[in-house]
Amino acid sequence: MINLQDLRDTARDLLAKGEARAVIGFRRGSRGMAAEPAFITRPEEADELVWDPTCVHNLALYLVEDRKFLAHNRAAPGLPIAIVAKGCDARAIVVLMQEHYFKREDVYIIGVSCEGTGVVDERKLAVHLNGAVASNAVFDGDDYVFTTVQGEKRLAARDVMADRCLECREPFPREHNAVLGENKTGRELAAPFTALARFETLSATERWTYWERQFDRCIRCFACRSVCPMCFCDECVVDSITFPVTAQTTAEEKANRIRWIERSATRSENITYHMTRAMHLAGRCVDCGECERVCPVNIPLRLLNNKMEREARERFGYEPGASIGGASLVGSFRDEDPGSFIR
Amino acid sequence: MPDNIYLPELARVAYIKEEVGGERAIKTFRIEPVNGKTFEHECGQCAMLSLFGRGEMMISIASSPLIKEYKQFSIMRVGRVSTTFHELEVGDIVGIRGPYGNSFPVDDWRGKNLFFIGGGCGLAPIWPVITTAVAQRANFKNITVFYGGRSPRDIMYKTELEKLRGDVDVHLSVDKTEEGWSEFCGFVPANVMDKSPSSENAIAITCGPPIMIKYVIQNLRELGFADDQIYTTIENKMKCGIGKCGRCNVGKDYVCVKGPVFSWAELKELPEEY
Amino acid sequence: MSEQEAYEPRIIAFLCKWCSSAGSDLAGVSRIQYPANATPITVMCTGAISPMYILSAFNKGADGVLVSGCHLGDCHYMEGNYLARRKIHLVKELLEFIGVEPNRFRMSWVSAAEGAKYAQVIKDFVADLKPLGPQEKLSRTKPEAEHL
Amino acid sequence: MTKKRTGVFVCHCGNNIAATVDVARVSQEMAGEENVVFSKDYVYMCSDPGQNSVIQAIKENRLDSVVVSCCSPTLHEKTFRDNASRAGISGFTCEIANIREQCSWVHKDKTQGTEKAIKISRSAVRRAGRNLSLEPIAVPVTRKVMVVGGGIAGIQAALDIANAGLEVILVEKQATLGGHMLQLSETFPTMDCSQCILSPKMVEVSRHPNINVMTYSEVQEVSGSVGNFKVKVLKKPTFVDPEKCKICDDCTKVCPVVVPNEYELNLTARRAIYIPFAQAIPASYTLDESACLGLNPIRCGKCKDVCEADAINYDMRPITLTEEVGAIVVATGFDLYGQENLGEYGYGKVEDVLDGLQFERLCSASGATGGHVLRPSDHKVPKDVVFIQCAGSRDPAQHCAYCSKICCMYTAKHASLYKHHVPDGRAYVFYIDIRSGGKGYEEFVQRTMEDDGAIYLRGRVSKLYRDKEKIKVMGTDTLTGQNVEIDADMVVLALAMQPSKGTADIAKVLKIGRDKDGFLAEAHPKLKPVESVTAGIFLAGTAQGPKDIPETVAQSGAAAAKVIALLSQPTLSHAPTVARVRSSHCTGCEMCVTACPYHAIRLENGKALVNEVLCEGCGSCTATCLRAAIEVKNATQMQVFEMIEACLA
Amino acid sequence: MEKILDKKRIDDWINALTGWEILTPALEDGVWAYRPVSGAIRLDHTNTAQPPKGLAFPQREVFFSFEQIKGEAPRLTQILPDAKQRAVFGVRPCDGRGTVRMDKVFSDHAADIYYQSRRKNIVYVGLACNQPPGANCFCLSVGGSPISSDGLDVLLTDLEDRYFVTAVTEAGKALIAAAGGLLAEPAANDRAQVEKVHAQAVAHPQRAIDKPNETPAKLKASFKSPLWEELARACIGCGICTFLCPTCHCFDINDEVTGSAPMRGSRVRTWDNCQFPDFTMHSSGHNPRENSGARLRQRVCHKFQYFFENFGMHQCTGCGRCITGCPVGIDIVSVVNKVVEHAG
Repeated sequence: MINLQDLRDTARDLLAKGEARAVIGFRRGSRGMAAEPAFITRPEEADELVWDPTCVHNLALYLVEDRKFLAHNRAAPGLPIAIVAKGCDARAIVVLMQEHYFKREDVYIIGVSCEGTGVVDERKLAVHLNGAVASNAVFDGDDYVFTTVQGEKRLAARDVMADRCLECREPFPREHNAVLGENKTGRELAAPFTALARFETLSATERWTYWERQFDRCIRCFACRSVCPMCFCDECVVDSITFPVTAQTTAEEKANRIRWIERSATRSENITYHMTRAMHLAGRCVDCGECERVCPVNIPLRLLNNKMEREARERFGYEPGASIGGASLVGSFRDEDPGSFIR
Repeated sequence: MPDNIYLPELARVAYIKEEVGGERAIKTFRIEPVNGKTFEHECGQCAMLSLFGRGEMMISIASSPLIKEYKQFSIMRVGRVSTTFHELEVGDIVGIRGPYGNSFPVDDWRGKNLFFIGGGCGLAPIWPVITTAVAQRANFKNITVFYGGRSPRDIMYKTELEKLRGDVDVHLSVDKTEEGWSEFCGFVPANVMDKSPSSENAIAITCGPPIMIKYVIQNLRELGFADDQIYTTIENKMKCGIGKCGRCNVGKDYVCVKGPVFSWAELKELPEEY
Repeated sequence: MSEQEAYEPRIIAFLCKWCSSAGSDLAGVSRIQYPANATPITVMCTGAISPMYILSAFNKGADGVLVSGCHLGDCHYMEGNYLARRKIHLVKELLEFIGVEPNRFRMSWVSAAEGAKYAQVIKDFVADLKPLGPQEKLSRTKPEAEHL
Repeated sequence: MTKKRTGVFVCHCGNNIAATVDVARVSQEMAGEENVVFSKDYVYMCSDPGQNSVIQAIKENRLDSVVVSCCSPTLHEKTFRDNASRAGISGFTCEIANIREQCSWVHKDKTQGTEKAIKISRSAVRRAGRNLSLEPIAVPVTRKVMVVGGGIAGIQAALDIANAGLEVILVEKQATLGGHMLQLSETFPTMDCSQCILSPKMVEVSRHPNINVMTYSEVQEVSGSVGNFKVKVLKKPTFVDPEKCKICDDCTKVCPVVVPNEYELNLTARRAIYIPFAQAIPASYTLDESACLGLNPIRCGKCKDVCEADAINYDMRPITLTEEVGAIVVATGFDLYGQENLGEYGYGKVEDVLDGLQFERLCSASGATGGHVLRPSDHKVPKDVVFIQCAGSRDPAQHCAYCSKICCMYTAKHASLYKHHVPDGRAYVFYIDIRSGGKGYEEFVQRTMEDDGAIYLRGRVSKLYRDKEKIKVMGTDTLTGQNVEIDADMVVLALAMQPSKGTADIAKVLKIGRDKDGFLAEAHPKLKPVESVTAGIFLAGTAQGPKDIPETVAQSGAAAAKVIALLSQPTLSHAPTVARVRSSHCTGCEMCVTACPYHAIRLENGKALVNEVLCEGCGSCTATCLRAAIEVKNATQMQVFEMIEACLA
Repeated sequence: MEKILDKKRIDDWINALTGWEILTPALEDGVWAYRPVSGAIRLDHTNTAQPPKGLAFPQREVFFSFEQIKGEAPRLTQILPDAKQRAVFGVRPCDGRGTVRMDKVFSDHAADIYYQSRRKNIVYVGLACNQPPGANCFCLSVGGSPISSDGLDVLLTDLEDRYFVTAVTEAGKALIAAAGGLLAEPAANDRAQVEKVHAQAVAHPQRAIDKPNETPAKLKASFKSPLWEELARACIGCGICTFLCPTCHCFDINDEVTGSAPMRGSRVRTWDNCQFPDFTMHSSGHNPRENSGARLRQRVCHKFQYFFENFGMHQCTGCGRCITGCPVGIDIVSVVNKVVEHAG
């Protein structure tokens, strides 16, 4: 059980002692029970920080934003930036460092272990609360306790937990400067890739009918891309090609942008977009599941990424976010890589 | 307004002239309607030019409304469409729709002294006003053109400017002088101060890089020009041209509808989002 | 002639310059006949084939895509085909995962000496594609269902 | 910036293309392409008038890029690129559309053929439309050569190159130059003494002002590329200073350690401190660290004590030298198919079953027996000797599929040598068939049979076992169909030749390919027999494939000639179609760095940087980069994108 | 015109509407969306994930197709959407009011024929919200109400076992007429119950914008407020808030090339979003709305100030989708309140 005070104290000390220029964490939002990202720079703000089942966001994204901001203003990082990171968030940070997006010393990772639970899936919760609105949520052992107008409601975490957490391979942030909570890696929840395995029992035709329906819903709000810490490219294959990447981009470069994918939310373009994303995330996705969480039309994007992740693990012995050093999945190979599919 | 506001007319490139070379080259294009007739426009208005398969871009019409047989555009090579435009050859067919936006209230300026202050490719948007004013020379008192570029090589409409002399006082300037440059050396606002025109019964029309406009306006006000004596045009990214796509939205206005021409009196009321 | 025979699948064949393209040259020199459905695009090495190429080919309406390169160990650039094998594996898995027929995407090793094999690869591919009919899953050329 | 002006030239190739492709239609379709300002078809584009018409068209129509729809680029890409250059535009703006090998020759239906030819040509036109006018990159060269392997192949190559005035570093793994040839007694078909013809060359090498001999040394690491290789060489310590050593042989007398002598194929023993041969180059002793009691005066130190020249120095340590060379010749030679591989014929198990090289040593005057053929077990003169050919060769089922080429000849040599030594002895030769192609070879075999009376039995040996004094050899004479059973005193196996142990390693270090049998792969089996796939690295001798001495010498000469030709130019030109970084897109993730097989990319202040000389333009980086931030010039993603579009237009 | 419809008969009404495409809310993969009716219709949705905006203003609209053969003039073919008659059931009052705002933009000046040819064939059958509002509903703060018929053609009010049907427009009347005798005349107690239900609906507590009337002025005064950047600190620049909005109408126009020999394709409109960083970026690279603060300000001010100045109404109907959908909890209600409060 994580003691919130410890979290706040850690943050306060970092700022007070001038060991970090800011702390990225969670605070109470204005929208029902949900927490929201917090960016605090003054020690006294530390008490705003919270840690509860609604701390769903992968804050690693804001380390990327911070980098871009610094680059844009040609500023040096100076003091490290501190971040509250769950197991998956920490893995994401490792991948970013593996890709040299920032240096280890530029980040102070305040790890928080998800212990017996993960975070809540609001869609699942809505079903359990049928109609009622929760104004607050707290961890309690393996349960969540919600406050609604009808009073307290205790639910077994695993019943309303996000799938990504049920299937979590490592709820403990291996990479950290400070860590709160116990290491409950290997806790008895759903096995990794359970949903994937279930899905793969379907026939090719069934799979297609399923994905067809999913992709047809996509409205191309690009939230999946915007929320993903790995989607840090300045130029994306699906961006409007009239948009100059940087002020330095030459007319030539602008004129020669490749239009791989149209912006139209048509099936072919939607599929190509999501496939491209899955490919670009292969060996990089740490299954924080944010893309799936934010999707306004509930497309099960994790399945695609999980598929790639499992291939990487099982066929290539590659584990994203495992180590800061080391080659990328597609930039390396092993002699024993599978090749039976080749004629 | 045509019933399909998005459907362009076809127009033929009749004439191409390279005004300025280099990385940010400027070329002037004359295009004439394929089917003989096209829309009429007023000084300062814009048109949406398109290359099918590449896209559209909003460009201010650089020719005088008095000229009906063609429309002239001076285009700097900065983006995707403009780069492709620079590859065109005489006879190629493009698309055009418009006219868009408001115009300079030229008629209200009868009997006044007109000062045109342009920099870089900023001469193009005010060029129709200059040529129209010259065509109706009698309607106006003194007409003065201040224009400057980085170097002599960056001066556009060279021959046209020379032709103006006599009807009009032309004061050219370059930021960096070169062998054989006889006129003013320095930034455009400085040139204006150097000649310090009187604000008496005058209208100043300026267009150019934002930074230039900023100082020109500053100087003009020093010279006693009132906010409603100063006019300029602004540009924002545009896609539709009719105040729907939302790109050029500044405050409650859409530059493609309420603009691009603003008096300083109007402009300073707008949020600085251009 | 039946519908199936009438339908001619359009194949994009990405061939590496040193082995498979040379192999297809040998097929030519040996006058080995094979169907004309596959248009070759020669690249320096299979290692240079970005997954985008494959997705894009399908997106532009290809009914089948072939990637062919040197046998392992024969790569002119030593490792290119090893890198390719890994990438292509992922693309293939992904395509099949969303329900694209496995037979639409294929990878083969064809050396400069295997003209006959190249011809066979194309023959088989065309034969396997015909029953599948046109590829409409990723193709943008297909008429659109309206988006609600 | 203006539109590209591309010209398209469609070749009929007589009827080769025109028969199945409507060439006129192809040319007319191409004329409809955005960038195409000129398009024609002609009966033989590669003919003189054809080529001239290309040059003329380029000049007359101010073309800036050219597409020729014709045969495979392997045949005429260079031709037409040269035409382009002659017409004053970059040759790299020229693209070949292969509509013969990949189209007209493999299809019958003219409609389909034409359609495909149009697609192929169109995609070439699109590609050409985005080609940059590139010029080759000039690379300065180091006029110095490294020859790896000090056998006859290496020696010959080193001499030829050195005589042309280039500096040579000759690296040999063993303690002496000479390789296997130094172990032979006589050489077929002329029967002149091997050492007598080899040692003068060895001496010449050692004395040559342009040759630096590094024995007891191994190549460890190679970086750089053609014209400018950096090679790390490890020099193992011999603990004897060749300058001081007087080869007085005192040290061996006192050395207490006795080990088998590998130079004598373990037929005899040597001491821990030894000299491989009397004629060894460098003429100096070597102290075998692995055998020595411990390089330590307290443990032993006898040799050091007796050495009057004070040549022995226990403190010698391995040293690594880095040499810069412009080209490398690999002549790492062969080994015999080892007993570990060959189960049959009691090789290595049954006494007095020898391999070819051991028999050479038995016949050699400098050998263990002083040139008397005595069988190892009891030093008796063998009266019945059985020679077995193709031991390990031509046996795809169990051993090497290939023919080792020289066994027929050296077995004949062995048989006749034996008969000269033991006139009353009987020599039996089991063979599959005799391959004696070569000057005077067939006659030599005939002499062995007729004059020397060696008994040739066509067939394989089925069984062979020790029977007290004798070795029972059972087989069938497939000519007579009779079973043969011989009580032999000695058996000599003509073992297969295989690449020397080090070959695999050196191939890895040099990044050059090997064929299925492990021999070094030539760049082209016919047209580039002495070049490796990696520019600047050449092959000589048996490391490339089984061959006899004259062939080896010839090939060494050829490799030398190639090297001399290469390094005679002041600068080398490197293809300009190399990777380029769009640094505005590069995030420095380093994926391309790890993917590059040539280590041509490194990070510099957070962005990828390409070493254009090392880059071979394979494009692995392009496919690995998530941001298309690195691309190969004239093979960009945009070009492929448009080619795909063209094929499906 | 007012009628009463037995709940069990609503399917009969729909079946009676021959020649119409009927869209009703359906729960598909956990999302409420308007789908062509199949089987018994459900109207128990709080609201659909997306407003019915897309029916008149789809994410993708093809303007015209073009083909250009080298040396010839391009051939343009205008492509108008096929004008099929559509009736959309279960539209919530907030979304009804959304269509009013869309109409203003696309029909007031320089009419957009693509929007219009779709719009004129759509009939909105609304459903009053007389169950407790969603967690982020705030229609009352923006001049709407859970029972508003503004922008709807028909308004249904759920009276447990039956619907109270109010025809708002002529099109609405026609739709009811099409049902023939299916709908009965309401009795006095029906009317009484409707008024009671409506009263309750309006009384349900909602989230609220504190000073709706002062908002435009206060926002105008707060243009340079540092608050914007602070409030937008977590914004990830995705399109959820605007794509799910019943009134957001920004779009992009692009040429989609489908063939290259000869070059052919079509010019299409797709939704765009003022929260995308590149939305306002000039080709020169200059971006008038450089940071997320400026972009959030644009969205909020456009809805609560600019649109108000132009049309005298907020461009927000309080459906709360942007709040529910925002991945990082940016909450337009609290944003407006904070800024207004801060403006003093």
